[in-house]
Formats: sequence, structure tokens, C-alpha cells
Amino acid sequence: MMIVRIFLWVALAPLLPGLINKVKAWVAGRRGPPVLQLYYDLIRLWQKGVVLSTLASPAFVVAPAVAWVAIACAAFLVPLGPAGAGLSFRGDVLLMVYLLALARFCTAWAALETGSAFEGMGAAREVSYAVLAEAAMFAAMLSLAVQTGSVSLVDMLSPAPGAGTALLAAGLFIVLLAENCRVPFDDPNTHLELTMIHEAMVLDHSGPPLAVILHGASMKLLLFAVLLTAAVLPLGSLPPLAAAAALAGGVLVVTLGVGLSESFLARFAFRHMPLLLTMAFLLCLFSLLVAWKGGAA
Amino acid sequence: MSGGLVFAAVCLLAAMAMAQRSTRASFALTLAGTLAGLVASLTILLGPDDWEWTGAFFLGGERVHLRLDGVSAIFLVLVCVIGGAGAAYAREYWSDSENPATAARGRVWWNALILSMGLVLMISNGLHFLMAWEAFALCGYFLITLDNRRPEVRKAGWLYLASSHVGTLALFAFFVMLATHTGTWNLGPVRDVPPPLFWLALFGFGMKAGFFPFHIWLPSAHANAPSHVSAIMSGVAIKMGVYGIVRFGGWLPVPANAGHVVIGLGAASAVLGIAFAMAQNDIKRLLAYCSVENIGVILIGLGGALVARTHGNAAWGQLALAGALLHVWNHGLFKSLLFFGAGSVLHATGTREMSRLGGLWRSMPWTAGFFALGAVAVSGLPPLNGFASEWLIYLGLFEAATTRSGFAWAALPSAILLAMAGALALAAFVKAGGMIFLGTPRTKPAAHAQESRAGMLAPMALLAAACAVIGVAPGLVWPAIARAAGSWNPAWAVARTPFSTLGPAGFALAILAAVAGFWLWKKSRANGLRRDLTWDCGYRNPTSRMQYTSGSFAGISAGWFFWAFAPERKFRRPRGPFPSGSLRLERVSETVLERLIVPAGAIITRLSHAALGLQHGRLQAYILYLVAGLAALGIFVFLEGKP
Amino acid sequence: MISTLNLLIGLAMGLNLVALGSSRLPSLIRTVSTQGIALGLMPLILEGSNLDWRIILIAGATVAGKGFVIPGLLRRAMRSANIEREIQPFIGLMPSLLLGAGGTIAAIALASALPLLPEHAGSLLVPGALASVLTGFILLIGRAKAISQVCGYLILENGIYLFGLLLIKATPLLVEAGVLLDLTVGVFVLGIIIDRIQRAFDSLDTRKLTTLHE
Amino acid sequence: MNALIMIPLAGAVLAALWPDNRTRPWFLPVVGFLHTALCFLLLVAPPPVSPEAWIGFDPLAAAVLPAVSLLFFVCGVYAVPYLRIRQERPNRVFVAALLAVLGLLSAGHQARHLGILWIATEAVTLAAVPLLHFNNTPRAFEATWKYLLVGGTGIALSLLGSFCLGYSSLHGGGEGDLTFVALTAQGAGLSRPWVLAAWVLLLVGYGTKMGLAPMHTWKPDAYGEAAGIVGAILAGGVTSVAFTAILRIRSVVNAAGESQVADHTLLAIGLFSMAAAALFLLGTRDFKRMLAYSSIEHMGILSIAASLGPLGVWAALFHVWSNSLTKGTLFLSAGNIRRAAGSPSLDDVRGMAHVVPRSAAIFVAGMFAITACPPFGPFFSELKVLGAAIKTGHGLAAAGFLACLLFAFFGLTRVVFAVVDGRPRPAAKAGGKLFRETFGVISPPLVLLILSLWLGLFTPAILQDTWTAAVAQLFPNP
Repeated sequence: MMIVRIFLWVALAPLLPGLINKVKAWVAGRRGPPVLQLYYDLIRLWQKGVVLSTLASPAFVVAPAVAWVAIACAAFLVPLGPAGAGLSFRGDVLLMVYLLALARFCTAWAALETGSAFEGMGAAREVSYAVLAEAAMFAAMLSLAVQTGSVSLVDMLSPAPGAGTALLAAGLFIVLLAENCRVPFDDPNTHLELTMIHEAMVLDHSGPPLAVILHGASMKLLLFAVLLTAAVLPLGSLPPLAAAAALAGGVLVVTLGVGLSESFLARFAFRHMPLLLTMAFLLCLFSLLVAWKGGAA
Repeated sequence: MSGGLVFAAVCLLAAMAMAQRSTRASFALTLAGTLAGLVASLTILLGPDDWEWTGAFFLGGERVHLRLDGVSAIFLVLVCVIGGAGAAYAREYWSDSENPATAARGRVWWNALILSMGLVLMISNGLHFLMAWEAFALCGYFLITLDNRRPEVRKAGWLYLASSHVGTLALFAFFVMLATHTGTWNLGPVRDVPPPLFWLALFGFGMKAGFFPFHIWLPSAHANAPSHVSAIMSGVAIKMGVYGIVRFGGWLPVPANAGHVVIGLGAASAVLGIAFAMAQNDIKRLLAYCSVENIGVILIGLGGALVARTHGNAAWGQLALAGALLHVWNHGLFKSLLFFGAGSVLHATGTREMSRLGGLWRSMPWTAGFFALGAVAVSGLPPLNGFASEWLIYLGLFEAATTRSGFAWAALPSAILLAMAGALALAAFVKAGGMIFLGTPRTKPAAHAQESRAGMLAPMALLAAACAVIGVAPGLVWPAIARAAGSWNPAWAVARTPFSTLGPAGFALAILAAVAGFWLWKKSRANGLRRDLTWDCGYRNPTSRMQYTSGSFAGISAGWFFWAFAPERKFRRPRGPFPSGSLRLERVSETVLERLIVPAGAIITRLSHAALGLQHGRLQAYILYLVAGLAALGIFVFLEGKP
Repeated sequence: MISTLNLLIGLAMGLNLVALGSSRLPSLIRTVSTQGIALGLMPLILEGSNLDWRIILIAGATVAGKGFVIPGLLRRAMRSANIEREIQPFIGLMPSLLLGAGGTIAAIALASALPLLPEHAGSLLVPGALASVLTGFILLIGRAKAISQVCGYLILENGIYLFGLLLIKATPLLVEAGVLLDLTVGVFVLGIIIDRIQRAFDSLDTRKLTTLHE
Repeated sequence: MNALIMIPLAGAVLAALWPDNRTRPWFLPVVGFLHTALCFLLLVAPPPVSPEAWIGFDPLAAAVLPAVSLLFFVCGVYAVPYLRIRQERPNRVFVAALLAVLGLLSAGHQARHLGILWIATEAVTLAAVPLLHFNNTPRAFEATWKYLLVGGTGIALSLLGSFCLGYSSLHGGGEGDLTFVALTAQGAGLSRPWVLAAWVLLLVGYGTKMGLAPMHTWKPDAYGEAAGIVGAILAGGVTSVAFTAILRIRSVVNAAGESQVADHTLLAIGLFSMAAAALFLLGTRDFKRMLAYSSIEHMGILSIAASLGPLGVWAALFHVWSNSLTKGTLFLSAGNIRRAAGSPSLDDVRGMAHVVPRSAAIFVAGMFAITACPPFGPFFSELKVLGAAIKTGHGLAAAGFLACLLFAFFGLTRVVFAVVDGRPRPAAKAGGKLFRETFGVISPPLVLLILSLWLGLFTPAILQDTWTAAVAQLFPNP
């Protein structure tokens, strides 16, 4: 069972970026890269050698691995609909959020290893915007907790659809875009380093470490997609198979949503990003207040 | 039990006596004393009953009365651990060879500080508490100003002394009122005193705890003190203020809204403290401000506990309290570790300015490693101890939220603010670690740094180990914490550990991370690992000046807290086709101090100079004053005596 | 006899104003000594009916001390410092005169607020005393020369002595002894200090005595 | 008639006749020792005092005089090495006057008669004059002149006040018995307007000797220019005579039923003095004048305490002790530093911890002691004052008291650490060479410091009982 779960996460994660790119290509009327493109990249990178900056310490290579482990563990805590979570206990939601934070710490640390201006810039942006994203994330989790009266993801993520669900969905979706450095926060496939966050941080990585980073990123994207879906859909009240299907469908919809937003939105100017994140935070906050009041009533 | 404590006291006194004659003997005695104290406090924490001792003799007309219960023991453990580790660190860091004038004096005051803090924790008589409290404050002053030939040290020391005295006088009033109401100087749970008395205690102890806005003295004092002193001041001494608040929050009847106020103060000082930390360029100032944040974290937990206790001992209150108490330990450990690290850097390079450091991991790998570990811990990331305690506090707040009871509303904003503080802490310490240890050296001293000797590394290793152990096996310390929580509020005496799953999870995470990291390193080596210049978008000649600086790293978040920083800016734009010089200076001001306290002080100073103007030496005027006084008193008495 | 007493007191009060108005030190000193003699005679008048050795002793001592010894000392100091007149006092002569007049009126008003024993009723002792005290203060505050300040102090003491007369019957010698001791020793010391200062600063202008200040 | 007065006066005469300048100083410790021994003997075995006695070792005298005597003894011990350093000055007058001051102080403390009290205080004032210009510098003369004229005016006013009190008794039908016992007995019989007038005049008069603001102006000059011993004895002895005088008179005013007026005036003038002193302390740049301002502050504390009823007066008597002893430490150690530094001004003194380490350490310790840092005497006494204020419901007064303490602390620490810390000036280093910290000049201030510590930690029961008795004497029917 556990093996299956791990396989699901590890194996399916790289699909999402592929799908997103396909969607973008369709919208743009191109054929675009194959859906499995990322798999090919990962395999190739895994066999390549590594070019290491003269300034970098071994931590430069180790950090991506730790980050990947952190994300994997976080994913392990996220319940997959009827299958439940790999590990569930009181307060696991906090562990999940902080595992993602650990991953962020590692990537940012690694970015500063090389002493490159661009990577420092990227790291600064990553950790700074995370402050607002974190606030939004906690507001969302709190509203789920208040709504379901529980602090364990398994129960929190099968809520009865409440008044605040729509707000919550919108908020979480923006957080997803921000945390995974998608448009309008970041453009994964630009090549103008000045404008990048995540890509700027990994400029100097190559070979297996880069592969690990890319895979970790895709897994994080999947994690958020699952989280968003499960937070919105009342999976708990559906029969197992239907729930599984609903979950899969939800993830697919989120992916398409990301793809569409990337094709129709342009990257924002950096000074607008805090506004957008604040909006996400407010959305989550309102859903929290709705949940709180709803409980009182 | 009593024997152990007496032994500890005797050892510390002997260490003070030996400080001049023999460094080694003095150190051995300090170590023995702290160990004895540690054992004693641990036996209290792991045993069911408290230790109490009533002396046969009187001081100042009051019988000497000591008590060591769960709450005191928690703090005493910290005192002993950091006291011992710091003494070890100081042997190298502040050695007789480098500071012949002050090393011995430092040892004397160090032991005096440990002793007085221990007494503060154990004394249960108001009069003697004040005595120990002042002794502790003065020891702190003399430690901070060890190197009092440097004017900035003197300034910082005076600021510390002055603000500490403000708190002390508030405590004078507090204890006298307490004694007047209860009719005795003995301390203990009391029922029939007016709740507002708690505010006085909160203020008096708050000045020492240094949470916003009473932190004015903290950054400069902790930045300018010798690093081992900064470590104990920041890791332990400010906890004495916390102890006072915990202690009397538990003993006094508190006002209905006390908990909410404490949570508010905590949240404010958590966010603002870490925001200021993020904006600092001086590593020790950064650490000092980070202490402000962590005190805020502790207060949030404590406030939650107060709210819960005033509303029928809600169970979640116990989690919050336990979190706060555990965070007292954790902050003590990793903050001392970080200050030791900063001290090593300062010792090796002679500067605290992060913009003058960089790339030190190459020359100081061990220091870099320990500092990185401390950074992970202070950012509250799993699997280290910082996460364990913050997790407890979060859990308490979340469970409070799930109750949806009206008085628990404060849990929502405080949880969110705590999260923001956590994220900012992460940013601040990525910046600190990166600027100091990563990239290329920015100056010559940084390039030619030397790794510290084992004498300084060993204490850091000890603290790092402690952080890791509490992180991966928080279950080990739970009984102690639960015991303390129980003695704070008997209603919370029994509790089963919430760490049953978290602990193993953390452990697994640690193992997995290690394995994965090792494996990836091996894999990369196997694939062939080539060293080359940083790929700076093709630029082939990167220099240290092209690195991202600490200022620019903090730029984004500094922009958000512009209103709080009120930075002083100097900005000369590059002009013309061939711009000559251009610069952009930005200094974050000590807002509360420079915008509030200093102006007020200036007004008072002007007043005093006006008054001195009256003492101008002309006798005729002096007699005129006398006559004026006579007339004034006459009129006063005339009006008074009329009825 | 009250009337004769009041005559003398009135004389003393007049002398206060003269002291305030005189700019030359010799005349100031002369005024003070005259006032001293007048005060010295008062006990005799007050106790005219039953004179005993005590009263006579006091009167004699007072006349000698206030009338001759002290003025003599002051003259010596003045000569050694060879200063003649009070130049640019802090409070000008005219203002001090007006102040003195106002003070006298105020003294009378104030005195009426204080109850007196029947045998003192109608005597000017209290207003006279207060007026002299006020005059003394004005001189102490208003004059720059050390010697004029001493004169002010003497007039202050005279006022107090005047007041002491109220108690002369009831209270033992002590109090008066106190007055004399105070005056003699006081002025003796003042004399010493004055010529020490004279030697140290070679001037008796207290404007020079302001080195000690913040 | 009264050995406590006679021994020192006889000593003074002998010293005046003594031919040898080098051995004369030994009179001070010897007489001081005899006096102290006698004092404490009487303290242990109080002699009977007949109510109509004019001079007597009554509880109030017993509650204060031993402190003065002790201070004088220690200062006398210090005087021997000090006067050896000052060989160049003839010390005949100095020693004699110092002993005379002791005798007259004893008289003033034991005076139970309005007139005697006044004469004694007056005599002390005059006897102190030669002490002030011992240094024989123009600055010293100026200080003396101001001391004499301001003090003389004050003393004149107190005489006027005594007359008023006497007249109030006459007017109330008394037959001129001016012992405090008689006056108190007359009580409500005293004529009210005269009593009030007397209270104002006497408060200002004796307040001038005590050094309450705004009558304090002579203090900084006198203390700043006088030798350390003289400062100590003026601050610890003369002020306490004036204070006991005010206490005695106050008991009469209480008996006359005007206790409320008395309390309010004392509280007002006390708070004003503390505030003024705090302001001066914040600004002064001279560490000997600083001591004067600190003394003004503590006089303010005393008068506040005196306004707080029996509890307060008890605390006040306690504070008289702790203040005298601690002030002694400060004056003597400051004297050492002044000698070594060659100047009392912050503009040319710093880093003395490196020049005269022991004196500097004692100075710092004494500073913490005088600013009510535990565990020294002033901490306990001022805590008692605070307690009295809170018990009697003077919350605002207590707040003002604490605020003044705070600012005084700022001022004192500012000055003291400026003197002690930092790098010494080369000139000062040379001065340090000239001035050697011998046992003789270090032990007296140290002893006083230890006494202050002992007083706080283990306040002897006998003293506490004496203070209680004195309070009972002042408040016959509480």
C-alpha cells in the first residue's frame, strides 16, 4: 500500500508540468512538447555529469536532496481521498507546511552557495514572497480546521462544502501559483534571469541535483493540486471509487486551470506580486471568518 | 537534593574566589557547580515532588526560604547548561592571553551571574527576590561592559542598566504592594489581591524580558557584549523576565483580558522583532532582534495558557503553555549556539558586519556547519527542536480555534502572525548564513579567517547535539515539560505526550535526508564532478562586489515594514552618460528608542540644564530663592490651614 | 510708655527706609548702628516700671554690640577694602525704597492678622519686626557689596530682636543670649571672611564671587 | 553635665592648645572613639530623662545620635592619614573646630528645649566655618561666604520661628516654658495662627540647614570645596540635627492639632526637593557637587517619610542611619579620587578605575548603595518609606518618589561611570603616582560600606526598638 502511494506521487508528479505545457501549446495553436517531456529530461539529467561552482560547498549538492525528501514527506502526509494519508496524526497539517518550508530553506541556501547575483536575487524573492504565501496558507488551513473541528489533514480535507469554499478555492489556487512559481508570479520558461525566482535559484545546478530539484518541484505542484481539490470537494461523503475519480478529475482541472492561466495571463511586475498574494491571503481569511461565524451560528 | 544545590553554590563561589589565581581550577569548579545544579533540577523535573528549604536565619528581617518546583526547575536547567557551556567557550574566546585585564574579572562576574540567576529562580520571599534580582541585573551589567574602554560598549551598558532599573523600580512597587496586600513577604499562590497588580509585574519583568516595545536596550547590549556574554544574556538572562511573568501569571489572580494582552504583545514582538532582525547588517544585532521575536513566540504560548486558565482550564491551554516552556529551552539552546558561532566569526575576522564577510565555510567548516544547524533550528524547521516547541504552540492555537469558543478568537490572528514570523525568520537566517559563510569573501580578513580551536567548537557541538536530540526525540523532554505545566496549573498535571508520532516522524525525516543527501553526493561524484567558475550568465570574471548583499537581500521585506523601520536614507543617483560616483545608504533606525525615548530624554535634559542655570553662583539670587520658598510655603500653609 | 516705645519703633522703621535709600556705605553703617542703639533702649522702656539687672544687662549689651562694636568692625573692613559707595546695586535705590515702603505696609497688614496679648496690644512691635525683616531681605538680595549685605543681615537680626522683645518677660535669658551670640559671633566671622575675601579677590564686590556654579 | 557634649568640647580645647601639628590629628579618632563608645553604652542602657530636662539622651536622640557619632569616629580615623597628606596646612583650628562640631551636634540632638536646640544648631553652623575654608583657596572662601550668608539667613528665620512658637504658647496662656514636653502638653492651647507661622518659619529655617530645595543653594558649593571628611560630617551629621529638630517641632504642631498641614507641607517640600535634586543630578558635571545633590535628594526622602505618619517616621529614622553611613563611604572614596585626579570635573577626570582601583570600586559600590540597590541599607529603608506611602494610601506620592529615584539613578550612574570607566588621562596617571592608596585611606570608606550592608541585612533589634521608642515619643497618642 505504502509502496503504491509513494509510486503514485513519485511517478505521476512529472506529468503535471507536461500537461500544463500541452495546454499552453494547444491554446497557442502549436503542437508543443510531448506530455512526458519532463520524464525524458529527468532521465537525461540523471545520467549527466555535474559542473560545480568553485565557490560551492558540498551542501550545494546535498541541499536539493534534503529538499526533495522534505517535499516527499509532506506529500506522504497528504491524504489521497479514500486511500487516506500515509501518516496521520493530530497536528500533521503543521508538519506538512513546515516540511515545505524546509524545502524552501534548502533551495535558498543552495542558491546562495555560488555567490551569483542572480541566484541571490532569486533566493531573496523566494523567501520574501513566502511570507505572504505562508500567511495565506495558514489562514486556509485554519479555516479548514475550524470548519471541520479537527487539526488532522485526513479529517480537515473532507469538509462539507461550506459558504467559504469558493473563497478558499480561489485563495489556495493563487497560493499554488505563487508557491510553484507559475505565471503570473514567475515564468518557468523565460530566459531573462532578472525576472525569475525559482529558475534563477537553480541556474548553477546541473546533472542529478537539477533532476532532483525539477522532480521535487513537480511533486510540490501535484501536492498543492491535491490539497486544493481535497479542500474543495467533499470527498469524504463520496463512495471510495467516486472519490478517487473526483480527486483525479480535480487534479486534472487544476492543472488545466494553471495551463490556461499561463496562456492568458502575462507575468506581473514584481511590485504587484505582494498585492496578488495579499489578495489570496484575504480570500483565505474571509473563508476563515465565514467558517468561524458559521460555527458560532 | 539540598546537598546538590549547596554543592553547586559552593562550587560557584569557589570559582569566583579562584578566578584570579587559576583559570583551570575556576573553570572546573564552574563546571562542577553547573552540573550539580543541572542534576538537581532534573531530579525535580523527573520526580513527583518539589524541593523546599527554610533557613534558620534572617536576612533583612525575613527568614530565608527557597523553593524549587517544576517551573523554576525548567529555567534552572537552562541556566546551568548555558552557564557551563559559556564558561567553556569563554576559556578560548576571552582567554587570559588575549584579554589579560578583563578575563579574570569576567570569570568572577560570570559565576556571580549564574549564582544570582539560580537564586532568583529559587527564592520565594519578595524581599530576597528583589535582592537576587538586582544582583543578577548588576552582574549582567558588569559582564556587558567587560571591555569598558570602548565607548559604544559603555553606551550600550548604560542603556541596559538604565532600562533594567526602570523595571526594577516597577518591581519594588509591585512587591511592596503585594506584601501590603498579603501582609507577608512570602511568595506563593495568592487569591485576594487586586488583579491590576499583574500589569505592574508584566511591565517590571517585561523590561528584562525585552519584548516589544520594551526591547530598546536589547540590541545594542547583546551586540556589544563579548559573545559568550551575549549568549547567556540572550539565551538565559531575558528568560528571567519570562520566568517572572510565568511565575506571577500563575500565582496572581490575573485580569480577565490579561491573556489577550499578553498574546497581543507576543504577536507584535514576534513579527516586528524578526522584521527588524531581517533588516540588520550586524550579525549580533540580527541575533539580538531574533531574541525579541522568540520572546514573542513564548509570550503567545503563555498568553494562550492564561486565556485558557481564566476560562475553565481549557485543555488546549496546556499545549500552548508546554510549547512556551519548551521554547524557553529551545531558544536558549539555539540562540546560544548561534551567538557562539557569531563569536567565532568575530574572533576570526574581527568584524560583525555581514557585508564584510562571506565564503567562510571554506576556512571555518565546523563553525559554518553548527551555525547552519542553528539557523534551521531557529527558523523552526523540522526535524530540529525549534519546530517541536512552535508545533506545540501552533497545536494549542489550532485546537483553541476548533473550539470556536468566543474567548479563543485571539488564536486566529496570533497563529497567522506566528506563521509570518516563522517565514521571516527563515528568510533572515538564510540571509545570515548565506552572507557570512557562502559565496566569496568580501574582504581580506574574511578571506584569511582561521577556524576556531576545539575549546570553542566543543561547546557549540554540545548545544547543536542538544538541539538535534530535542528535535528528533521531543518525547524525551515531554515529561519534564508536562511536570512544569502541572506545577503552573495543577489542573493540567496529567497529560499524555502529543509527540508520540511527531518524534519518530522527525527521526525518519532526519535519516532519510541524510541518506538521500549522501546518495546524491555519491551519484554526482560517480557521474563526474567538474569544478568551474560560477555560471553568472556567461560573465567570466565574477568579483565579490557582484554578490547579492545583505541589504539587497532584505530589500523586499524591508519595503513592507517601511513604516516601522523609519530608515534614514542617503541616495545619490548616477548622472550623465559617464556617471561618476553614486551611492545608496540605508540605515534602519531603532525606531522605539530613537523616535520615542531619545526625544523624551532630550526634553528632560533641557529641563535639567534650565534648572542648573538657576545654580549660577549669585548669592543674592540664592537668598531670593530662600525668600520665595518661604513665601510659597506661607501661602501653602495659609490655604491649607484656612478651614 | 507704649507711646514712647512706639516712637522708638517708628524711628527704627524710618531708619529701615533710610538704610534702603542710602548709597554710601558709611551712612548705611551709621544708620544700622543708630537703629541698634534705639533697639537697645527699648527693653528699658518696656520694663520701665520694674527694672532688674537682667534687663539692664541686655540693654547694655545690645547697645554696645549693635551700636558700637559691630559697626566698628564693619568700618574697619570698609577701610581695609577702601570702598565708599554701593555702585549699581541689583535693585536700584528707588525701587528698593518703594519695595521697603510696600513691605512696611504689608507688615502692618500682616501683623493685624496675628492675635496679640492684651499688654502688647497697640504696640508696633510686630509690624516693626516684620518691616525690618523685609528690609533686611531687600538689602541682602538687592546689594552687590558684601558690606551692605552684612548691614542687611544686621537689620534682619534687628527685626528678630524687636520681635524677641515680645517674649522678654516670659522667656529666660537664653533666647536673647542667642540673639547676642548670633550677632557677635556671626559678624565676627563675617568680618574675618570679609577681609579674607578682600585679600583673596582684592575686592568686596560679590559680583566677583561667582566662580562656583554649574 | 552631659558627657556626650563635654568630652568633645574638652577635646576641642585640648586640641587647640596642643603644640604639635603632626600628632594633633590623633585627637579625632580618640575622642571619636570615646564618644561612640559612650553613645552605644547609653543606647544599650538608656539613662532616665526627667521630663523637664532641657538636655537629655531621650529616645529620639538615641535613635539618631549614635549614627552621627559612628560616622564621626570613622571619619576621624580617616582624618589621620588625610591630614598627614595635607602636612602643608596647619590643622590646629581644623581639628579643634571638628571636635567642637561633634560636641555641638550632640547638644543639638539631645536638646529638648526650643532655645537650646536653636543655639546648638547655630553654634554648629558657626563651628563648621573654619572646616570649610581649610583649603584656604579663593574658591573655599567663596563657598564659606555663601554657606554663612544663606545658612545665617536660615538660622535667623528659625529663630524668628522659635519666637513665634514661644509667643503662641504665651498667647495660649503658657508661662514661657519652651521645653518640647511643655509645648506638647499645652497642645490645643497653643494659638493657631502663631503655630502655623512658627511652622513655616522653622521649616524653612531648619530646612535650610537640612538642605531642602529651594534653600539648598549653599550645599553644592560647600560640599564641592570642602574636604571629604567635612562633607561626610556635614551631610551625615549636621543635616540629621536639622531633621530631628524638624521632627521635634512637628510633634508640637501635631499636638496643636495641625498635623495635616504639617504632613502636607513636608510632603510637598520633600517631593520638590527630590525632583529638583534629580534634575540637578542629570546635568551636573562635577562628581563632588553630585554628592551634594544626592544629599539634597535624600533630605527630600526624609521629609517625605516624615510626612507619612508613625510608619513613615520609623522609616525616616532608619534612612537617617543608612544615608549617613553610605554618604560617608561616598564622600571619603570621592575624596580619594579627587586627590588622585586633581580635579572634580568630568571634563578632566575619567578612567579612575585604572588609577585608584580600590577607591573607584568602593565609589561605585557606594553609588549603587545610595541609589537603593539591594542589599545595602538605603534599599531597605527606602522600601520601608515606599511601604509606608502605600499603606497610608499615598499612591501618587509613591509614584513620584519612584520617578525621582529613577532619574536620580540615571544622573548618578552617568557621572560615576564617566569618572570610573574609560582610558585615564596621562595627568591623572601621574596624580595616581602621587596619591597612594594606603590602608589608612581605603579602610574607612570600606568599613562604612560594610556597616551600611550590615545595617540593611541584619538591622539590630536594639536599633529597631529605639526607633519604635522614638516614634512613640513623637506620636504620644497615635
